[in-house]
Amino acid sequence: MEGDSFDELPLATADADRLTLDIDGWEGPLDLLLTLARSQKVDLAKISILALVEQYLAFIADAKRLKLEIAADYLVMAAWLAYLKSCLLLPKEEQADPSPEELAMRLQLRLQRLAAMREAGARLMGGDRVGRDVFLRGAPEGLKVVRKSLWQADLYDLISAYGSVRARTEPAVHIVSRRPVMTLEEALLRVERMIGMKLAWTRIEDFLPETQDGEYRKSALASSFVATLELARKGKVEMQQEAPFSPLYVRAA
Amino acid sequence: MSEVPEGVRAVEAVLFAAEEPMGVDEIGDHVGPDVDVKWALAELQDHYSGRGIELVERGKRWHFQTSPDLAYILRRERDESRRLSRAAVETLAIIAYHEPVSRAEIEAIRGVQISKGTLDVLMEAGWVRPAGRREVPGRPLIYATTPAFLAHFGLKSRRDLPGIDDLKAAGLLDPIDAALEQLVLETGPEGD
Amino acid sequence: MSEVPEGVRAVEAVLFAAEEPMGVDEIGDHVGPDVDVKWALAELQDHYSGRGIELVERGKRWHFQTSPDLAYILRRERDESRRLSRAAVETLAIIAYHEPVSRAEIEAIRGVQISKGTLDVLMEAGWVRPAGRREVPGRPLIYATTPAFLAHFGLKSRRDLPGIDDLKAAGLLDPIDAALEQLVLETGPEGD
Repeated sequence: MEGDSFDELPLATADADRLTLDIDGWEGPLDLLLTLARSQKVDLAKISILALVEQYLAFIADAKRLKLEIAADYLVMAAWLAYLKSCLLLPKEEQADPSPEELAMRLQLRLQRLAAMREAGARLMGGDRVGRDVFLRGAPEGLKVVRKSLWQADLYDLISAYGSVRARTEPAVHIVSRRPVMTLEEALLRVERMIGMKLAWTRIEDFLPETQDGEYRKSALASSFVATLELARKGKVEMQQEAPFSPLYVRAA
Repeated sequence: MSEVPEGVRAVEAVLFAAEEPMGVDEIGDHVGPDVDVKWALAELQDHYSGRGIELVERGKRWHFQTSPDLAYILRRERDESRRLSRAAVETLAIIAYHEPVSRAEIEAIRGVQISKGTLDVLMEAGWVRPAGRREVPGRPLIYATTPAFLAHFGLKSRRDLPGIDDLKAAGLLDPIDAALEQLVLETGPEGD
Repeated sequence: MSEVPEGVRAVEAVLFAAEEPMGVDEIGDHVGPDVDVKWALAELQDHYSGRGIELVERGKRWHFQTSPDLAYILRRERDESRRLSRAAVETLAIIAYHEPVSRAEIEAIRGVQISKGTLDVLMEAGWVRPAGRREVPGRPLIYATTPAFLAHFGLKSRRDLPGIDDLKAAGLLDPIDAALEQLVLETGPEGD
């Protein structure tokens, strides 16, 4: 173990201001540990964890004595390191699993990894960086992509479109189909003319024209009935029916 | 490749990185007093002649630019497949069946106005061309289809288009609700 | 000066005019299928070697840039006005050398939580991007570097990262045994 490494601690000559600044510069316990380890100026793989722990604890103790605010994770790490230190110093048989040696080794491994990344970052930043060491074209003309539409339609689209244009613009003429009817005027003339020729009671159906068209016959019957009522009102005919729905008879008055 | 003189390299780099054309003095400020800037510029101009980029002087200021004969490369066309709108297909169909027709005639047949872009799209597609003017008051432009139209739709001639009777037989002349809805959707002021 | 082949001129012009590094296919889209882009790039790289500007490949994309040894001429005063914080540099290094990594993995290596802005700064610079999620409980986001990262730091590919082979050989880039790390970092017997 490097006994004289203690002399290289930043604490040794640190005044209060500088210590505060240093804490601000460190992001966390691992960070501080790494810095302390580096101050021993030895390969991390060969560093004495015990010496490192003592430096860390001394640092924290000193910082506390100077009434500096120490973040919680610094204190947690301090507690853990104190535990690790006691384990490392205790006789072997009392040791738990994992062994303090293993924990110490893992801590060492982590410090190596962090150191490796810190160095890698520095080398990355030191490379030929665009905008600092190398420069791109200051005023590139730029490349343009002009979109050109390829229009798609097929023959079916075309003719069905034409069909629907024609269909919707075809002039629409609405014709109400003519139903065969006998108007009231027609029936009046007909009944009035025929009543003169019939002296006896005659069924109203006998006044209707001969036709095969059932629709027309119904219309003629309805109109002739209304015409007969009208003639009866004027006193020109008499009407007789024995019971509802029984035959209706008509004769001249 | 023979060794390039340091002064030439320096001027080359400065002009490449410059955001604006630079005068000789300005370049000199960057590359230092040991470099004969004018000589370096002449060397560079010579070196780049016939390449894809060239060094040019404009109003006593120098800059690199891509060679003018390659300008077409900087602008690339990308094809994108797009379907014609309903309005465009109908307009195209009317032109195909009735050509040559004026815009007013197309609108009369469609029963709906056509927007300005519709004919443009059909002409851009290469299917429709202006075919002179109708000798009536106002001398409206008339439109007809192109050989590219026939080729695209797999027609030998316009006579291959199915006639009205064929359309009727195929049920394509039946009034369809969808067609009517379309009409409502598109309705601009109706053409008389 | 002997005649420069058209294909070489075309690729030269495209790369000069481009605002960003370009891949071979992208260049091909501009110069057309008749040009052997890879051959032209090799020709150009050879031609520009030793000049004030050079053609470089960064993450399979190509661009022209000034030669690094001329930096002293071009360096501007506002140089490095946006210095990266130490936390950002370390985080970037961890992502680059370990990618893809989750935030927790970055924190395990650094031994401290990453403040909220650190990853944002790296993503804003265009050097880091989210690269999916790790299929472990919690499915954490993982991060990786971008082609712009390689371009900015002058790396042809991630294999060019300084010292990456040595670090790999030393086992310093091996995945961290999360469980044990956790033990060391947090659940160390507190208050004993």
